[in-house]
Amino acid sequence: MSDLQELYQSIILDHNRRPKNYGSLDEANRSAEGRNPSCGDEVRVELRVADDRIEDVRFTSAGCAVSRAAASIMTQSVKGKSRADVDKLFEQFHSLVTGKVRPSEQEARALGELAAFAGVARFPIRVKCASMPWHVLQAALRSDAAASE
Amino acid sequence: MSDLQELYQSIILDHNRRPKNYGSLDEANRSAEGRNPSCGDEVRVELRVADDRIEDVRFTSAGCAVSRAAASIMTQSVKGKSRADVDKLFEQFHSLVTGKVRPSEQEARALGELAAFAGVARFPIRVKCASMPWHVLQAALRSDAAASE
Amino acid sequence: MTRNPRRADFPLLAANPDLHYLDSAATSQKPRVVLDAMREYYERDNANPHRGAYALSARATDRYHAARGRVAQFLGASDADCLVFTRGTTESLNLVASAWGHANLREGDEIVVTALEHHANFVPWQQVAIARGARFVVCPLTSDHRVDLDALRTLVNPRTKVLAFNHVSNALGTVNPVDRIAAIGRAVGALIVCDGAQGAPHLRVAFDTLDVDFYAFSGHKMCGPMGIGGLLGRRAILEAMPPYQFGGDMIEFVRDEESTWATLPHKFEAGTPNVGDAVGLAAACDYLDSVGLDSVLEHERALVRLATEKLRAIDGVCIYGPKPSERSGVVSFSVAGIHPHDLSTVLDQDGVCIRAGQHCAQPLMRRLGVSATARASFYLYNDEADVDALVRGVERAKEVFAGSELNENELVPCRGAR
Amino acid sequence: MTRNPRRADFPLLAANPDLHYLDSAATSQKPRVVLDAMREYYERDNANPHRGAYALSARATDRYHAARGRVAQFLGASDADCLVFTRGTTESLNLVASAWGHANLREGDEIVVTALEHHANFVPWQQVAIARGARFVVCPLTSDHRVDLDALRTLVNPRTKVLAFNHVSNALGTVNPVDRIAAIGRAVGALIVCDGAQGAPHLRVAFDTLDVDFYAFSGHKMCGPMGIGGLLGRRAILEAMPPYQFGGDMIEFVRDEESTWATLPHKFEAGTPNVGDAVGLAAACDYLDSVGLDSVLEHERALVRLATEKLRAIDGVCIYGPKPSERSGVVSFSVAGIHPHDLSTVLDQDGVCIRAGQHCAQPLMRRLGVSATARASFYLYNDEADVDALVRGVERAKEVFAGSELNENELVPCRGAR
Ligand SMILES: Cc1ncc(COP(=O)(O)O)c(C=O)c1O
Ligand SMILES: Cc1ncc(COP(=O)(O)O)c(C=O)c1O
Repeated sequence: MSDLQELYQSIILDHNRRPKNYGSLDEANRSAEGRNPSCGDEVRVELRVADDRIEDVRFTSAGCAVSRAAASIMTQSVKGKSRADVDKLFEQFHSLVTGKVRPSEQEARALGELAAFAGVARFPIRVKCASMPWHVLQAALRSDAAASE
Repeated sequence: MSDLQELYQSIILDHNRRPKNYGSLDEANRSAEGRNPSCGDEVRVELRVADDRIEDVRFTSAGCAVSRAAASIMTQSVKGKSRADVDKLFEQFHSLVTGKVRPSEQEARALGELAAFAGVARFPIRVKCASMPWHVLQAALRSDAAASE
Repeated sequence: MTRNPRRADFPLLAANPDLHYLDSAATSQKPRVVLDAMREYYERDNANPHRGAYALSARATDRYHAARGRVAQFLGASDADCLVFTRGTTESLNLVASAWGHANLREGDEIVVTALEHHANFVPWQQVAIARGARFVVCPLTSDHRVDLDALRTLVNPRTKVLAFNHVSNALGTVNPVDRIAAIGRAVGALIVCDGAQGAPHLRVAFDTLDVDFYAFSGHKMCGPMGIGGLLGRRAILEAMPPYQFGGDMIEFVRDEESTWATLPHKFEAGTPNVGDAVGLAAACDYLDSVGLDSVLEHERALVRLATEKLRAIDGVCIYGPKPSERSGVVSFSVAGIHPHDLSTVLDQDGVCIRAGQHCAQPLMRRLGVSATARASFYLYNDEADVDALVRGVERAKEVFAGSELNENELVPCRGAR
Repeated sequence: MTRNPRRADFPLLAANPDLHYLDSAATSQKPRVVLDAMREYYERDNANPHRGAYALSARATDRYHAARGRVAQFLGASDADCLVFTRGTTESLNLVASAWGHANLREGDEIVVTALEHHANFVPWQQVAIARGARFVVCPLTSDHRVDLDALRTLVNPRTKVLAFNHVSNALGTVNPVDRIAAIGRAVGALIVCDGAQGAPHLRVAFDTLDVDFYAFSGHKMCGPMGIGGLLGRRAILEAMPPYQFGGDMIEFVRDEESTWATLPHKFEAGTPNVGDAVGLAAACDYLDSVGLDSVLEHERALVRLATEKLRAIDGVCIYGPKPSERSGVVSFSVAGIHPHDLSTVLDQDGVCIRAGQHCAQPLMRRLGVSATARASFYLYNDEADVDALVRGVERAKEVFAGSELNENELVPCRGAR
């Protein structure tokens, strides 16, 4: 597989085409937005959190395939997770996309569809596209519940 | 003679030491000041002009030997002269100090002590020291009589 | 295919025969002669100009002075003292907006810019308008993305104190009719400010006869080094303006209570001047003149025409801006279903460097209804091989994204005239 | 006499073995490694950083980012985002005076500077004081030309909003006790602004632990190229400040009516960054670190001590400023009966480059009671041969002017402590 095919795997292209959990969440009690002014990308994440668990999550975005697919797969991976779980998962994901660690087969299995982003490591400039939704999610989790209601 | 001795001829050093027409002129009806902010030089020229003739002229200065001697010798050379005479004399002087023309013996004689500044031509950065008093004189001649009284 | 022989003049291009550099509107590559000139300055004549009475400093002063004369001449300005060296277009425009604007703008005044502007000729005016209580007005575009002159005529009125617009749009390549736009502002006595960042590198500028008050440009976009650019202004206006920055070289007298200013151009050049880069910019002018700006533009336009034709033939490609004959070396486009950012990544795999994004022109992007476009920009060292690589790359991107039919959120409304 | 082997690192000095360059306080010469680094950047990695999604642009971005990190580290700043690249000290100080000053100064506020300041740290404050209706206060000096701390204590009061002073005086070489001066301003909550133009090239700066809010410096005085310098600031203050210039790279969103700003350091860097010169400055930091700033200072001080001794032994020579151990590499002096300008011409005949004039410090010159001084400034490439040539030149000047006994108007009152 060429670097390019590795980056634009069908899984990523599919999520770009038909993102999961796309749109806004009616009963959200947390939200945040992220922007990359230089390329014009924007992501918005809305959450419903209860007992430190993500009960539901949705996102909207205007941006490249990598960031949209990353957001889509992220929303699937974090439902039911706590803030600590999310931080840990993002750490693994970040190591993966920056190419710091090659995950073992078992680890890759645990990452599920997130593992599809291993190809990003060959494209350092695109790392921020893949990470941006996660930063926005973390910001939303840390946002003041009252303020974003 | 070295370039340096040519520049700092005794005639120039003498005028620097004991400038002629130094001080202010009681019945001046024209005056102007010039400054070179980068090296701190200042020249002030005061004139009494009648019937387009310089009846009397004095100067004060804070500056280098070249500018002070140039001012001193200039004041000697321009007494009794008209604005047109001054412009013509300065043109000759300027050609001399910029090295544009080497004056003939006869021309040099006509320049009198001003001819001592021929050595400046080897020191392009000092040209403005020698010319500055002349620019101030010209400005004074063109200054509004009423305004400077 | 044989490559453009001018690539040999540019060390970076010569060393990378497979590189297709199509981002010259962002910054140009530098010819060897420019790098040599800078190095030679530092190795032979380096000193602080203006300030020293020794020969080395006089040489540095002469080099700086000669550079100013050369650049002024290149831009058709006979009064070289009216060329102020700055870091670039952005600083030049901020200088005008700040120094002229704060001294001259009052509540109720109006500032008109166009929807084609780069942020550098938009935000400084927007901000000085806010600070001075002036009205900030954005002139709309025609459907083929040119300044709408009819609209401009209705927007400009006796309260209009500034009319600011670019010579050439960096986002679309649109070449603006400077004289016709300026005439509309002149009729009401407005200050005419032209952003020449994309003009100076491509079009012969004759400042003496151009009917603008200020013309701003960047060295790095015209084969010169980064860190230098300029502002050409009319003497009477520059002389009446307060200074922009304060410090060495720009003062006459500094008293404890007040200060007076040096004459032009020094009044606007506070601090140690950037002689090294000024010398480089002068060498860039020599280089561009040796090629001839007319043949530069002709060369670019031929490539733009070719690229426009070939890209238009691809399904889903939308090209923005007016027809090639009204553009300089820019082709701004989008491909349905592929975000420009992804397109750029695919092209980069084949050494094709294009720009994907908002091109520092968010107001324009909003009006185009897109969040980003892809932009290929051509200069004197490009060639048909670059066009072909671009076109091949777009086709390859379509293959990579094949099956990825348009989704609603990606739908880019193509409103380009071409 | 064998010359300083470091001359070989500097092409201009290596090519001119008879040159005695004693004007490094105005601008330093550039080591080959700095020129190589810039050239290599332009030949290998040149592109517009931040804006492109292709690999070449990413390399340019990385180079720029790495340069920022390197320079911040050199100055002991762990938060590299708090280093704003500017054209130099003058621009850095104007940035603070303008952006912070206009946002924070009110009528009745006071700004205190010292009588030792360069115009770049004097006029911007004087002018913002005039614009904002604040009081501008100049702190006097002791008889040996140090900042008078007792006087400063009486001048600084709760209305004092800014205390601005230099780390090292360019005119006299006086090294100021930054922490003691800063403490006086801190006690009343004033903004502490340090002009480090003559500090950064000679003294180890540890910004993280230095008790100042802003530290400004110029690359060209520390072996770097012209056209680049910086401003170090405290994050909270930089974040609270409005921007200085507006344009590309410094914005977040540009709406028609208003804009929002990018995060640090971009907020203060409008326009295409000067990557080439930033890379050169980073290489200069490498070079200075390879020599070691401590040994640079030690070397200079030895030469300053030697020059001071030898010059003092000459009849009619007056040296300004405190004793050599309280100075960095500067010897500012006058020779009775010889104007500094004439002295400089005589010295230049023997290849000795000194500065004659007001050193952009008219307020200081007035207080010294002179219209100009001669200044020899030493750096890491100077040596005893330079000192000897200087001393010989002064003696020669005395011969040239022999018989030219002091005349009243030339009389320079020697009030130097040394
Ligand atoms: C103490 C001091 N401050 C400020 C400056 C201004 O630096 P620049 O001209 O590089 O902006 C200088 C040098 O000229 C200086 O010596
Ligand atoms: C039309 C236009 N104006 C202004 C600028 C700003 O130029 P610089 O970044 O060199 O200051 C640019 C380039 O980025 C431009 O294309």
